[in-house]
Amino acid sequence: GEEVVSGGDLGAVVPVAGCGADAYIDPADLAPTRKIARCEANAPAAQPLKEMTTIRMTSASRSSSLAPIFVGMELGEFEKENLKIEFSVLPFADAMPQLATGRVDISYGGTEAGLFNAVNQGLSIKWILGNFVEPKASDLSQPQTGLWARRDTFADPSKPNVAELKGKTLGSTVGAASAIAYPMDKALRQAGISLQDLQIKQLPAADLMTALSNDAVDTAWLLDPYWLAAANEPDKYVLVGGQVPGEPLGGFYAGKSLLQERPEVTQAFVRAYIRTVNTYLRGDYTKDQRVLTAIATGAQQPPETLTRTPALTFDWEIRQGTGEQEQKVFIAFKTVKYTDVIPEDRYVDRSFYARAVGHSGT
Amino acid sequence: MTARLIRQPGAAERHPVRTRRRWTATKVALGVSVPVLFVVLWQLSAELKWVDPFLYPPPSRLGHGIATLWEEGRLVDATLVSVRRVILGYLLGASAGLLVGFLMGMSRVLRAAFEPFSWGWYTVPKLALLPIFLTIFGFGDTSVVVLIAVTVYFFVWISVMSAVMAVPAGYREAALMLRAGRWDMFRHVLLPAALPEIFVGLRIAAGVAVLMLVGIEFVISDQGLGYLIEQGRTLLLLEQSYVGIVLVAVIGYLFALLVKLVGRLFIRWRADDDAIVAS
Amino acid sequence: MTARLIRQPGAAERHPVRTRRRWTATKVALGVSVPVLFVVLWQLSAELKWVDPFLYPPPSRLGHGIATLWEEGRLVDATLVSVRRVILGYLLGASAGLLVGFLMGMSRVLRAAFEPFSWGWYTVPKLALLPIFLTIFGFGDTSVVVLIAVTVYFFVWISVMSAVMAVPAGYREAALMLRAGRWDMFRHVLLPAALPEIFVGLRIAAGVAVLMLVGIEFVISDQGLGYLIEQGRTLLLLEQSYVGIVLVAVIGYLFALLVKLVGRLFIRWRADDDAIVAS
Amino acid sequence: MKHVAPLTDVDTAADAAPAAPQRIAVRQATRSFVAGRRAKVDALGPLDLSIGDAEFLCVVGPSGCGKSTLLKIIAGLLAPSSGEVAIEVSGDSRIPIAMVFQDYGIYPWKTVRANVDLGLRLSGRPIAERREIVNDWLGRLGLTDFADAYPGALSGGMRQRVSIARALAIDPEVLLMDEPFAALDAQLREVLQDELLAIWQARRRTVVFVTHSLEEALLLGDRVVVMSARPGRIIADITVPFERPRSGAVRTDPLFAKLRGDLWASLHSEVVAQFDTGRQK
Amino acid sequence: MKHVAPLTDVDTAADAAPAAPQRIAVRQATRSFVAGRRAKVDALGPLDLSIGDAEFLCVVGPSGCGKSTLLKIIAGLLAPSSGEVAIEVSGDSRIPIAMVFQDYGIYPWKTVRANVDLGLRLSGRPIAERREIVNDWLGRLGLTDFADAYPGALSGGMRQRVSIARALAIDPEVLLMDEPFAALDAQLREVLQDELLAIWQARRRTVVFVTHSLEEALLLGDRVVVMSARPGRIIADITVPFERPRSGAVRTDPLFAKLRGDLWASLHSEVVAQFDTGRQK
Ligand SMILES: Nc1ncnc2c1ncn2[C@@H]1O[C@H](COP(=O)(O)OP(=O)(O)OP(=O)(O)O)[C@@H](O)[C@H]1O
Ligand SMILES: Nc1ncnc2c1ncn2[C@@H]1O[C@H](COP(=O)(O)OP(=O)(O)OP(=O)(O)O)[C@@H](O)[C@H]1O
Ligand SMILES: [Mg+2]
Ligand SMILES: [Mg+2]
Repeated sequence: GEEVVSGGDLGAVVPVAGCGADAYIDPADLAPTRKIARCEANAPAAQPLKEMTTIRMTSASRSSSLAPIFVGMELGEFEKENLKIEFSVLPFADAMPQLATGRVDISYGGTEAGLFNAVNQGLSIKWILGNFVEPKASDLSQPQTGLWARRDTFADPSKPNVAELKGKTLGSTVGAASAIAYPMDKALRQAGISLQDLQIKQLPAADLMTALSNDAVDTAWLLDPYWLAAANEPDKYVLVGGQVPGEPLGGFYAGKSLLQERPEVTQAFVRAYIRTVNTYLRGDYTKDQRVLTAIATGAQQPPETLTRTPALTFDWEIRQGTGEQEQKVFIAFKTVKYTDVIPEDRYVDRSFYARAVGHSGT
Repeated sequence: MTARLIRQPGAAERHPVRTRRRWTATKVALGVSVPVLFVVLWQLSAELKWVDPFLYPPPSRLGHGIATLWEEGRLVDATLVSVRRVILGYLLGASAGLLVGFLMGMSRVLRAAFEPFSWGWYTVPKLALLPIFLTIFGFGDTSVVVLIAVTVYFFVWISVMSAVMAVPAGYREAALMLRAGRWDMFRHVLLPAALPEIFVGLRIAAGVAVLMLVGIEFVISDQGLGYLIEQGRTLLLLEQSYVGIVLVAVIGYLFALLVKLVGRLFIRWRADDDAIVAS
Repeated sequence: MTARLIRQPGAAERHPVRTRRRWTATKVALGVSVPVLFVVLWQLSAELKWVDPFLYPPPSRLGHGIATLWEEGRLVDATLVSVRRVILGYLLGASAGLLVGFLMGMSRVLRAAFEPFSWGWYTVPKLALLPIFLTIFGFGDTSVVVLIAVTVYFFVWISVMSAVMAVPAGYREAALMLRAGRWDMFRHVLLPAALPEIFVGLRIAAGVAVLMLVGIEFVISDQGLGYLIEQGRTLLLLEQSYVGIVLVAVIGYLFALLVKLVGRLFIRWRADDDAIVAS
Repeated sequence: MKHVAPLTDVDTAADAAPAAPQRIAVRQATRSFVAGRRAKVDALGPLDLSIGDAEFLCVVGPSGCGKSTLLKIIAGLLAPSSGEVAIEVSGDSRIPIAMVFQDYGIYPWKTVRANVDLGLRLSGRPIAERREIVNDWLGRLGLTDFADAYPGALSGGMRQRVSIARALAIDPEVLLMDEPFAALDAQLREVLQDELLAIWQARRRTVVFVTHSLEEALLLGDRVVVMSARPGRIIADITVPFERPRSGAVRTDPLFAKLRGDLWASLHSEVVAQFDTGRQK
Repeated sequence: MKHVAPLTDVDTAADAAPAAPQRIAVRQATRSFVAGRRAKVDALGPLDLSIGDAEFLCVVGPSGCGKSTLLKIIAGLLAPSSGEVAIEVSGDSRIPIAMVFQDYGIYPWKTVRANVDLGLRLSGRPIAERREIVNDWLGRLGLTDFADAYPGALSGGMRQRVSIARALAIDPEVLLMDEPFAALDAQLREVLQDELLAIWQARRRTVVFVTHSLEEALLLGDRVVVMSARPGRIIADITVPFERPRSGAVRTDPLFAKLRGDLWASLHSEVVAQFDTGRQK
């Protein structure tokens, strides 16, 4: 793909020690079995900024999927770059205007309809880092975040036919405007129906499980850790669709200030992020007490809540087409106010993570 | 003697009808011009780029937002849903608040028993109890209506109880001499005496009902004006949000006005809008 | 003649001190026993499995929740943060509401101009304006405090304005004869006359401040009791949620009580808790 | 029918009824008030008073001596601090005791007509009868033109007349009147005094009438009691010898002047005493 | 200093000042009220009245005839519907006109002392002087014991005394008194009448004194005006011939009885007329 470096001149891309061929995967490779980009531990090496620099970062919550940030902060990976993260909680929708005006540097969020509406209206926001993937997403026999349904919704509860969900009600936190619209739609399309064949009911994440058990909805996208309750009663609930294997659906978005005014700071942030993933967040990182404590501190949660759900597979890369697929669902649902898919280069910038691992990005 | 004070008929005495008519006209003109001025300033500040017209859509773009929503048919739907919820919830909550408020205002034993408990419940964030309501009343409109009712209830309860307690003892004594029973006391003394203050409480509660409605629709609903606002916000369709906010404000204003007019029907003995110091 | 009415000293007249002491004791006992009864019923319903003890943690588990939060040091932190925000916001909003309420209560021109506009703003969902506040006041505590202040402002404004308008003309006339200026009129007549009703409004607003705080902390904060509640909900740490709710209720109660006691200091001329009909 | 008056008990009678046709018996009644952190104020008594059936008793006494307090105790609105008051009532009438309050006690939210009607309405009289009675009383008190006005639009004297009309319309067994004519002009006062006398002479009710006017007391009363300065006790008890039916003409009777002089003398020292205390401080 | 009275204009004088030392000139003043949907009520006038400097004018008239309305117009609390009232004031005193209201007009949230002190306080007198004046007046009106009580704990007469004390403490150029002694017992009334006479004779102020008692009017006034029934006009204007300083002894003067009879006669027809209207309806 063609990459556009929106930032200032960061000089030529140079190879990075510890980051080999596995450090950059072709964005077009969508195979569920593809590798996840990784370098060796402690790579790429720090290149501290000249002076201590503060990055103002927001996220809608202190989610445990921000583990690289929390661990990096606790264990000094950002410090090594002379970076200080000033973290505040702010819903992504509220953060986007702030990103565009430069009051916020980086926000953590998803590829939501709001993002595309913002880009469509000319706000300068770019997706610069992915968050995580769910490698076992294609295996629905493993309980996980995904589309769960009550078995009695189906004619044969033991062999649920997803096509029977047509006309039923689906519970979700943000309806057809969130990043999970795409995986939901994909799961349904595999059965020959689509998200539009269902009635979407919007409920808080915490109340979806209750709604499912009360027959208020027939199927629901259950997030961490709510699916655990459904998984406890396999004869009542069944998982009918998972995330899209291998495609992160969100991550970090940078705004005007970091893209145009201070690209070197963005670069340092991305470097520290990638190094943290490589060093501390491989495999089942929850076994590492130091890491677990760091995440618990950052997420302000008791450690035991973190070990309830499996460790995440962090993936800083951004697949090609994820945004397009999302937009198609949003266009179908009219949650974006345009009809032609916006090209990727207007909202994705892979140059920072590519440069961090010494890859030219092409 | 160096000064002479002259008492002469003012305009109000010389031309009472004309003065009253003029004042009404002035009142309407002032009442309209302030919002209009605000809108003009808002538009101007967008035109002159004092503020970011994307983040703060100017009024001129609200028309467009309304048109879009109207064409999609969502405007009328959302408004109807919201208005129905708010009115049902308000009626339910206000009735309960009036009843309990009067009972507690009239009995110090009830007050001693339930006042601390009720004040505690007053500040329980009702939205946090949503799951309980959803479990009990289902995921439909009922939960929304009940939650609005519960919120309204507390505001009305406090106003009514305080108003009843503030009724001067002299009024009650006169009725006691006429051997008024509790019902008569309520009907002829406490209710009318407390009514002016109660209607202030009812007007406050009307606003609270609308605010609560929006809060609930932010969280659980896929209908109503609160949903329009929230959806506009998450989708960064700020025009839609602003249309919703303006509509909610208008509905809230009309609702409070309605309560005020109903109050005026009931409280005919009291002049309503006196200048306290002529100005 | 078939009946004889006897007027005798009641207990209150025969043993005034003892009766008063007894009534205070009864009052406290009743006021405490109702919440205690509620807690017992709640515990019982959990023990007897009437309700799901996971979804509705029984009071016995609240202790555990408190202990956990205490050990983590988050309880005190969250409480302090919330209390500071709510008090600052309340003081700011209440002061503004008092000021504007008096100005508008005293001038019918101001009222004509700004009443419709203000009532419209009253029902604007303040949380929906959050982005604007964040832009102006930053992401810190300031935005939270200002948003609470704005909400409180409206409630106080309405109460004060209504209370001032309800001051009987006779009181104002007497002061006019003494050539009271506007300030004297305010200081010696309107303020003290309206104070009882104003304090009802201030108590209502105290609760509103707490509710608004929680609402804001639900949405944007990563601190405070609202955050504890919300986090408990999203992480299915329901004990934590309930601890938060109970704490908020207690703080709200204490806050309203504080306002009441302050009111009593200022309004010494009026008997405070009379039984209206002995019961 | 058994009606429980507020703050009081009802005994069915004949247990210890006195031989004399006594209507109201006040025995060693006292009343004190504690207001805030101020010292206790002894407002009344100890006071003994026996009021006969169908007696017209006038009460005079210095301002603040406890006259209103006494009336409120008899009315059952205030309990005595010690002592006892017993009132015999027939038990037939819905409202045995009516009171005209010193501060009128009428309701600003009711029209003049509704205010006068209230007692009748509460005692469940048929509407046609009520209408007639109310119109009659409004006419007698010169309020017909203002029947549909709210009290806010009335003059002080008109308000007091509403209060009088409400009490008289009930036609109670015992009528307690606390300076009912104070706000009325001399002419109207005479008209109403005559009216009251006429009513009372037609069907004898028990009336306790507090007044500041010694002439009024002598003109109206069967008996005049004089109360001392606060705490009010009875320092004089004069039976008025003029024959019924009386008219304003008794004023010219030399006995009238003498009695007035007696009352005046017994009161004067009280007032002077009170003021000397005040002035010395 | 130039003080703007509410609802009024201030002219600096000498433009059209009359030759006679006239203090208050009421010219063709009328006042009507419209309350709700009721018909217009003509409360007063047209009324012409000229009150001299240092004159003690008593006003009598049937209840509801517009006496309080007239006083409020003079006070500047109510504008006339037509006509004009002019009052000459020296412009030296902070509060040139004081008024005793018929319904007392004292503040329940202020102690007796603070109520009496209010006028002095607003006129910015030094605190020591105020304290002395207030104590003096509290003593004269027998309120010393209740100086720190709130009005809620006072009897009707005591409240009226507070109101009187507040007005007198100001020592105004013009004193408007609306039935100031109505709630006081006969003795206290005399004491205060003497007090008022003494004050007035010591330094002559203009007093407009509304009363229901013809005796009081004749005893106190330089002049007594009689008002007709509503709408109140002046139907009699009597100059009282008794010499100053007067005392209660003038009551026994045969002229006193004659004047009282004259006043009575002029009033009586008014009252009767009023009542006949009421009754016929
Ligand atoms: N609620 C109260 N609290 C405290 N003191 C009171 C209260 N009511 C009356 N008093 C006191 O009791 C005394 C008697 O009052 P009461 O009203 O009976 O006098 P009164 O004889 O009716 O006087 P007046 O002729 O002025 O009406 C007064 O000194 C008054 O201060
Ligand atoms: N605010 C008002 N609204 C309507 N009518 C009023 C108002 N105030 C007074 N009136 C009417 O004006 C007339 C005169 O009232 P005013 O109070 O002057 O009488 P007054 O001579 O003082 O009588 P009183 O001796 O009973 O006090 C009355 O008939 C009354 O009904
Ligand atoms: Mg009295
Ligand atoms: Mg009057």
